[in-house]
Amino acid sequence: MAEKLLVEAVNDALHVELARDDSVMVMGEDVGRAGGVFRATAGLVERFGENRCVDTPLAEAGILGTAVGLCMAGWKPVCEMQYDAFSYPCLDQLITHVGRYHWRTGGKMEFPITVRMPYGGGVRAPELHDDSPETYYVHTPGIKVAIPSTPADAKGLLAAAIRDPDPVVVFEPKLIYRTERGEVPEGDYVVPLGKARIAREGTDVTLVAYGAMVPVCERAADELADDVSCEIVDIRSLRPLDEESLLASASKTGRVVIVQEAPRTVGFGAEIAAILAEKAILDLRGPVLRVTGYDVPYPYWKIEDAYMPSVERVAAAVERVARF
Amino acid sequence: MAEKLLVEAVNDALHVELARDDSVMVMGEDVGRAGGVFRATAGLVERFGENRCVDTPLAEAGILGTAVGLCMAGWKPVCEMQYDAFSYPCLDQLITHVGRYHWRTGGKMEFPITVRMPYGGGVRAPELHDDSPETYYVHTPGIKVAIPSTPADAKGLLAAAIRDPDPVVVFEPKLIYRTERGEVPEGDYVVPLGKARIAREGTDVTLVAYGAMVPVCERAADELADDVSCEIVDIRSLRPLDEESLLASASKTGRVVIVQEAPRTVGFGAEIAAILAEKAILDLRGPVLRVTGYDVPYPYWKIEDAYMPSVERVAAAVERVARF
Amino acid sequence: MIEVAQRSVIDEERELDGVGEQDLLDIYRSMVLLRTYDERSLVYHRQGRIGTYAIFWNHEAMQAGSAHALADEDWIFPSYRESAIGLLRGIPPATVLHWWRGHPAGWWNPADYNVASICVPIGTHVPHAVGLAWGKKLKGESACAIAYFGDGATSEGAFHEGANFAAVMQAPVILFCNNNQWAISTPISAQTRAETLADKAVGYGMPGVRVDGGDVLAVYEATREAVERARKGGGPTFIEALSYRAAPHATADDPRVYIDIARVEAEKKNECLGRYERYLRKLGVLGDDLEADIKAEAAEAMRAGIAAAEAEPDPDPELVFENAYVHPPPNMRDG
Amino acid sequence: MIEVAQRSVIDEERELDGVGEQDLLDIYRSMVLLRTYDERSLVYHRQGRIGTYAIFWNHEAMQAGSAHALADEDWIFPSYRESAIGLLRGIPPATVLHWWRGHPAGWWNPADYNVASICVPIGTHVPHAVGLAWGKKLKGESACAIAYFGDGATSEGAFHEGANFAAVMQAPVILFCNNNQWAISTPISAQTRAETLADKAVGYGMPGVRVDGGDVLAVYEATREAVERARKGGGPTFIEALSYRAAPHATADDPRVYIDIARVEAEKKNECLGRYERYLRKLGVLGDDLEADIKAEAAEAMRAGIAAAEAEPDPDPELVFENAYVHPPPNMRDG
Ligand SMILES: Cc1ncc(C[n+]2csc(CCOP(=O)(O)OP(=O)(O)O)c2C)c(N)n1
Ligand SMILES: Cc1ncc(C[n+]2csc(CCOP(=O)(O)OP(=O)(O)O)c2C)c(N)n1
Ligand SMILES: [Mg+2]
Ligand SMILES: [Mg+2]
Repeated sequence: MAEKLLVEAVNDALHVELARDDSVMVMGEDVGRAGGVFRATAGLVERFGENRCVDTPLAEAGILGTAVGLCMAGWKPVCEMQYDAFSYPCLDQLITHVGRYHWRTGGKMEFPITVRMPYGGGVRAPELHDDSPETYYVHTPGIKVAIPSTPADAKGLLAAAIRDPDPVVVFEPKLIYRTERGEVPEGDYVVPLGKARIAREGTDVTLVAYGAMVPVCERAADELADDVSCEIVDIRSLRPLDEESLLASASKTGRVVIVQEAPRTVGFGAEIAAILAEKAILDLRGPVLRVTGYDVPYPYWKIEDAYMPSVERVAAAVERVARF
Repeated sequence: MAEKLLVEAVNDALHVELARDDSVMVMGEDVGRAGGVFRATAGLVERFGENRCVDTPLAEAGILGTAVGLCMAGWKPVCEMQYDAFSYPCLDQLITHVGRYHWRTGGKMEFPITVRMPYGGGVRAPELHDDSPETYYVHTPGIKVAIPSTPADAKGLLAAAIRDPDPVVVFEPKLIYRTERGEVPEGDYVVPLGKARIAREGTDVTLVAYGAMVPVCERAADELADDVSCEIVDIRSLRPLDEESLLASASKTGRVVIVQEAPRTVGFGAEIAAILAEKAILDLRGPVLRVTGYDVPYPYWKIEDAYMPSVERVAAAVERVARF
Repeated sequence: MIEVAQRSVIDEERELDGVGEQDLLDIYRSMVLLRTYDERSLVYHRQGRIGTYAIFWNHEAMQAGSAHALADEDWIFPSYRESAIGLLRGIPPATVLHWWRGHPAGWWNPADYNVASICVPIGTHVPHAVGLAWGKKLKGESACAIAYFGDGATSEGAFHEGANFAAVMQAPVILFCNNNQWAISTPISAQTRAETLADKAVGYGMPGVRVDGGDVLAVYEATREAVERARKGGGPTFIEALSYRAAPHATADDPRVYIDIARVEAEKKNECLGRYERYLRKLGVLGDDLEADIKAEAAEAMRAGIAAAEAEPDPDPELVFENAYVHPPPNMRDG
Repeated sequence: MIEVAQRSVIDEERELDGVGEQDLLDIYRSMVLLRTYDERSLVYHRQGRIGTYAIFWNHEAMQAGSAHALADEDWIFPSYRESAIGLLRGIPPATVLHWWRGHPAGWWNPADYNVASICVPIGTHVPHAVGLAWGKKLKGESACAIAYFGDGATSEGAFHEGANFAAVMQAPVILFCNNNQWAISTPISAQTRAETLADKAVGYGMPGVRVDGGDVLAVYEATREAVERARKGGGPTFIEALSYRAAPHATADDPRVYIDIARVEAEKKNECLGRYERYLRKLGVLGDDLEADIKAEAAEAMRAGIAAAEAEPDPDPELVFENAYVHPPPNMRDG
């Protein structure tokens, strides 16, 4: 095992999967010659050639739309959207076709498309480089969604996504692309979709998060460690969702705080809360709190820290529910 | 007051608002010569001319994108998307620009765009004429969303949307376009955004719904009337949301069933449930149940009734929570 | 490399290289089958036996002529306007009728016929066809693809992005635009300011050609050239087939509020099947008996088709949960 | 009506009708101001005083030349590449510096300057410019609009839909394409197969023209013609200004992995400001003293600009909730 940064683990997964299956191809803006604006696709074009790592025209709907046809020709396309907010032009293809085409063929054809993109805020960038769009994707039937928070998961979930016969969208938390470093198994390595990760065991309050919010929860848990024992559930696979681990933790602690970077209304935190309100109502010993981004345009970066769920906001929510 | 069908009430609102304010214009595919494929815009081009009721090219992103510029020139565009699923190409403009441009100008310019579209299933149509896309819209900061369930609200909420200085999306439940008939005030008539409607008072269980699911709840309540007294909260304005009425009803009954036609995951029902799990936890005397569409592609119409929340499914959920 | 003059064969009485009597009759059979499908479907709709239906009367020449220029390995990407084009590839009429009946038996396996699913949203299948063609080329296979769409579709971003990808990737694909001059109630003059739709090819750096869409042989010829070029590595072609929508947009549409009825009547008189029949008769290829036989065969196929469709049991509501995923999430049935 | 030959003025030493010494120097002042803004910003970025920055070195001729052809009532829709074009309309350098500092003081009121907000996503502002121009026309006002975008933007659906609307509505708008031949690492040859980007105009039925984007007067002339046509009701024009990106895409980009360095060096030698200076000197319009004065003035504007920007207090975090809505929903602060 080698230590890798999160973005290096992504790159590793792509190298392994392209080597493993020659029907896998990578496509997107600047993924070839430049190796991706975050260098997530570095070395692929040199190693696998221009047919397996394609610099496309600047057209996100074109990327995802041609990927549908590529599947019909036997390819497994891995499409990069250069940034979260620049993926929106592909939503039409995603909703009308990518999520429905397997169904439309009576289950006969498969569309093993992977869409991956750096996402999320806190990176001191101009507007539209900071969005957390997972709701748009996870609400769409036929689509699966994964969001890693560690280098190992970044590799393993991406590998699982590429090998999955269904379309999977992987959001990579760019804020921690180069701050999260960890052991990553070499070669073939898959983290199955649909299993949450208990990032930390605890007994008093359950923190539910994914992506860059997991380290925030960890820091909040550290701060509170003397008073409150926090369990942290890293959802990591939003669909399929590991309800079992979620409900088990809620039943153990009876107190839940959900942390999500996206705007609040119908963010994925709402789904988690709704599941708890239905399936864990007798276990709950306090309100289910959400610490989220706000229902406002993602702000100018000088004040973005006031938007992003912070250690303080998370800690305050934990204390509130712990004392309830 | 005259009796009108829901779609006639929409048409009435457009006539009144275009007559009232000559900066209001209607634009979309087939809204002029044809008067709209559901005749919601009938008579507008004859009365207000081709500059105020514009048949556009077939390009939804172009419609919403030019609407942004039209606002800058002092217009208040009312954009029709011909059907729910055909609105997806406009999502990029919606998310990147419509919801952010007021903010981007430091609050100096207003973008009083109205987007209206027939939505929802049950109409025995080929695929992609049946979607309930409100999640994509209501998750987007800067956007307001209204969904009427009666002719009077269809008129009043659309008028409110057109007069509102913020962008508002109005979803019109096409299943009940011509089945819901009711008294509609003549002339100027506004139903303010942000106020729920108590469609029926009751004491045992609160049913929360909007659009075409309100009549379904009413029928379920009728069926159960001997055993369970249902209160029906017609949300009708998803953003701004009338949390007060919602919480008041939940506190009164302690038992809530939410009905939503859209796919389950992060549907608007999840947001309602999450609000209850946070703000009404001590009032709840049972699980918060959701009766929803499924996380599957909207089905072929021969079996669409098995997808749509039915009176039976709603009644079963009410009974389950009533007995809890 | 844009041909702006509209190509014709029938009116000019040109003979096409390599097109023998057999071809002429195959094409005729295809046209008759499509015409019969369309006319019967309208009746079935009126009888309440199928749902809303998108009429393609007078579009048969564009569909049959172009499809005849393809090899079986070539993929067809139809819009709703070409819902029945799969019949020319062996899809049973019952299947397509099922599609319009909202019955899951109307969904076929595209790979069985190299015919993609019917595309309902405008223009979004253009990138699919391009991707398929590009993907085949990357695999060293020789198949091409053809995408059918209308004049209105050229306004959509999806058409544009697909066309640009096609040219950049030199994908072996034919972008076949059925310019029936209307997008529901919107005339071509409100759709574009370009003089011809074939002009659009210039902006993509691909060949563009305009043909008489009522002339099945002109359509065949233009498509054959495009297919040959594509197969030789010459990349995509944009074909504009000029025709006129002589029927309502679909069964739910009342064109009287927007269309020029006199023009429609004129078009009806010159509709594509009659034109081709007169030509074949003049050539001596078609006579009364043969025509009657071919039409009877098509009528019989449709009779059998609707009977088979109606004999199919109502679908199991459980199918709501089928095929959403290969590996469905465990909570998919929650609702 | 496509001019494929690339128009030049400087190299041909043509004189432009109605362009006097004052105009020549105004244009020069604009170019110097933009150049100074750009060069200083790069320094400020290196010093950590502003954030990521999109360099527009060698794009000044395109921006200053076209902007000079506009009246004050005309609206400018910039991309990030034209972030500082508002300086030519009186937006203070501090404001634009704030934008790159992620400070809310960087957001101006477009209506104060008829300069729209900087558009970050590619091509999505094209329909905005078209809508503004169309809307002004509907109101009987005479203002035009200009949208700036790059070669890469022509691949996006948003560009296409906007351009088509422009032509159909005969909107008085100029679609100004800065073809610097790169979209980050993607060369124009991987972006389109069209011979020139001006060719794209054909498909929309609008005039297209290609100019030397390093020749500020050629750019001015082409834009002036387009503006005149637009104001007379002649609708939109597509202008392709051919140039070359002689700097990194932005401060975060390392072009050495993809670009041809020799070509970049050649372009640098022929960069647009030097070319114009040599021309003005030859004409006798510019001398050492004047040049020094103009450059000093620009340098002073930037010194004052960064000082003002840095004197601005840090923004109040409460601003997170400002301006999301005119009438905010009551629960907007829940989080
Ligand atoms: C994205 C999208 N927008 C709107 C519609 C609704 N609609 C169905 S057919 C049609 C007109 C299409 O015209 P055209 O492309 O010319 O094809 P034709 O029907 O004439 O064959 C429209 C607007 C749709 N299906 N998809
Ligand atoms: C919709 C969208 N996709 C991707 C990006 C990321 N991106 C920023 S600049 C750029 C290249 C733009 O190239 P071009 O249009 O030629 O303009 P230039 O930067 O050369 O002026 C890309 C891909 C974006 N900003 N918006
Ligand atoms: Mg048409
Ligand atoms: Mg460029």
